[in-house]
Order: sequence, then structure tokens, then C-alpha cells
Amino acid sequence: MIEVRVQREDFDPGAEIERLHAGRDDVGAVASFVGLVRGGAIAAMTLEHYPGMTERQLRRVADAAAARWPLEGLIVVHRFGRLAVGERIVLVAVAASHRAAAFEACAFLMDWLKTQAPFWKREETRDGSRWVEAKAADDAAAARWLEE
Amino acid sequence: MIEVRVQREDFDPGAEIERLHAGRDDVGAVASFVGLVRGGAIAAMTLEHYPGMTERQLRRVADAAAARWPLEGLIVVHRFGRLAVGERIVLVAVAASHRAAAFEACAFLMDWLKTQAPFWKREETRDGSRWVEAKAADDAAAARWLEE
Amino acid sequence: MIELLYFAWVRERIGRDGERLALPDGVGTAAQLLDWLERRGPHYAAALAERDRLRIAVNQAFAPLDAPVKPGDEVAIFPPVTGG
Amino acid sequence: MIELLYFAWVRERIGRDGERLALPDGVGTAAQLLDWLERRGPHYAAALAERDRLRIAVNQAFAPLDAPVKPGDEVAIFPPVTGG
Repeated sequence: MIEVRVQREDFDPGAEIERLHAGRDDVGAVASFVGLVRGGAIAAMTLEHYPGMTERQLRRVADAAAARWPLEGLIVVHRFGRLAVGERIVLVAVAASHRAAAFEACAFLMDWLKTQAPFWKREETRDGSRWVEAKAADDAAAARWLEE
Repeated sequence: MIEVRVQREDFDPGAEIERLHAGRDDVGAVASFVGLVRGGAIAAMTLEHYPGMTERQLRRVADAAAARWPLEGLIVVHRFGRLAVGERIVLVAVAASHRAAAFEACAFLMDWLKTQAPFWKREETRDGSRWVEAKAADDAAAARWLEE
Repeated sequence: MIELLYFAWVRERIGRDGERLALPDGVGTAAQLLDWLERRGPHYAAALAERDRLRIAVNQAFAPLDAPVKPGDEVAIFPPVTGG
Repeated sequence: MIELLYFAWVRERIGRDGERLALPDGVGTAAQLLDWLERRGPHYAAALAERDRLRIAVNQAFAPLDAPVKPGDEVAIFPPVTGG
């Protein structure tokens, strides 16, 4: 199962993890990641995206992970729209026979979707709102998977 | 929050992940791992452990992770007793501001608990039951965290 | 005709989220398209001035500035992505 | 007295999960304790023969074979761990 979803609604991490292994006997490991809106200076953010390209790019990244590691399934869910502090933004969950593949593919998926999926964050602060600048650290995190 | 639990009962990964960030605004990332009983040759397994030492060792490993990475919380739950194929064995969930710390600490916790927590697996196969042998790969996985 | 799409602050500065237009004469690459758009007025100029802060997708795949564009293409212009 | 605990196949081969006994004369380390136990009978010998397949904990912390043991200690003997 390779599944990517782009949606306004929230998702249920536990249910998605469970779907990756329920009724199967070949999954020994499910690694997952949940990204959340962090507070501090901001009160909320709005995620804009490019409908159509977003799904394609997430699918490309998911296919790349499935080609690179022996996986039994993976789910990527990314939200768009306005999200308050504390809300879930993104889920990546990866099932495999063994833990190393699950962990590595999960980290790879997060690193790559950060640079490959067309989303843009606009943060609301006390002083107004502003577009988030891309981080060099995210490019570096994605690039590390090319070196090996 | 650093919490380690050793229990016979099942656990709810989604609820544990949620507990790490509910009502907080400083958690941007929750990485987690669920280990499951994998089938194939085996029908079930029994996990024996060393009550008292198990909790201590899990706590030591958890404290080591919290000392090494900037974490906002972590939960480790490890089951014992007889578990059928497909059942959950272990959960590690780690909250942090940023994803790199959450991912690395989660992988570290799994690698270390595999070599540091006193659990022993006895697998039931068609030909009887046998104790699982420790794997050199698990020692190597734990050792890689010492090299850096 | 080509389909143009603008996102994030590119969209805001241009003041619209996209437009359909006939591929202008002499425009055969994304870079030439940006040059042509920039001359359409101050809103376009403000959105497209800093080329190293822009990214391009042609038919929903990232493309370099020298990528060819031809009639029927969907060309999107936007800042570096910041999802996840 | 010391508290001895056996786990997994060490427990099965010895045929019990632990015992309390007075620390024998001349036993000051875990290795000396294993030597002494091994001479208690064939079950102990079968459980303790392969020293490189055994691990020791003294007072619930992993300990090397030359770790000191003294009255009041809890000493556990078991195979390499296989949890997770």
C-alpha cells in the first residue's frame, strides 16, 4: 500500500499506523512522524499548495522511498488551509519487516517532501503575517540522501 | 515527560503520540516506532523479562536520549508475556521542537533498548519452540551511536 | 495558449492566482517567459525581480529556468517550498 | 546471603528461576560464582558451560565477569537479551 493524501481535514495518526499492519503478518516495524504547528511567536499559519502537482510530487517521493528500501507500505497525509498552534500538519508512516528500513524511509520521506512538495506556509504573528522562508538546513537534509 | 512502562497489556500508539503534544505549543515533531510480532515461521512468541531491572534499564536509555538531544518528551512502552503474530510488542515515541532530534532519538532508543533491556523472546514454531538468538546486527546498530 | 499559475508571495505581488495567455513571440524558455512577464507592469516586476528566489514548474514538475515552454503547457511560478 | 536469578534458557536448564544462598567461601567475583555453581550438578553445568553466551547483572545493572559480588547482592545470570 502506497497512499498519499492532501486534505484540509485533520487525520488520526493511530488509525493510519494501524491500517499499515492490521490483518498482516509480514510487518514487524512501523515508523511514523507527525509534524505539528509550533507556537512561540506565531498564533496560526496558513498552508497554500498547488493542487495536482502536490499529489504528484508526494507520489514521486513515496515511489522513490519504496524503490530504495524494502517496504511493506507507506502513508503520507499533508494538510492545507489555516492551522492553529498545536494542530497536526503532516503524517508519514512507513511499514517494513525490519526497523532500519522503516526508520530510514520515514526520515527520507520527511526530508524530501519538505523540498519537493509545493506547499507554502504563511505565519500569523502579533505583528502581522509573513511567508516562511525556505531553510538551507532543509536542502541539506534532503541532499544527504543523495550522497550514499 | 519521560515515561517508561513495562506491561502485559496492549497499548494505543495514537493515544501515546497525542499525549506527547496535547495542550502544548512547543512540540513541532513527534517521531514514533511500533514493533510487531512478525509471522512466517512463527505462530506466537513469549517475552520473558527481568522485573525491576527492565524498568531501570529503559529509564537509563531514556535518560541518555534526553541528555543527548533537545527533547520535549518521550514514552517507551514494552510488553511481556505471550504475544500472537501481528500483536504490538514495543512503542517508542519522542517529541521535540524539530524533526531531526525526534527521529534520531527514536532510532537511538530502539537500538539501545534492543541490547540494554533484559527481555528474552521464545518463539513458537510448527517444530516446537526456541529461544531467539541475539543478533550481531543489533549490537552493531547500538554501537553506531558511540562512534559520533 | 499557456496556463500560468502563481503561488504564495508571487501570487500576492502579481495580484492574481493565474492567467491564460498566448505564448508571446520569441518566448521559448521559462527564463524568456519571466523576462516577458516582468515587462508587463510594476506588479509583475515586483514579483519576478529576484530570480534566485523563484522556482518554476512546467506541467507540474520542477523545471530549471532554461526549460522549454510551448503552447499547451502549464507553467507555475512560486517561491521555494516550505511545507512539512 | 546472595539472591540469584536465572532467566530464559539459563532458568530452564537449571530448572528454577532463582535461589538464595550464602556466598560460598572463596567466591568474590561473578566468574568465581559461576565456577562454584557449575560444580553443583549437571543441570548447572549445562546452563553455565558456555561463558561467552552468558550475561551477568549485579544489582540490576549489567556487570562484567570479573565484577565483585558480596553478601546482599542480587546476581542475575541470563543469555544475551533479545527484546524490542
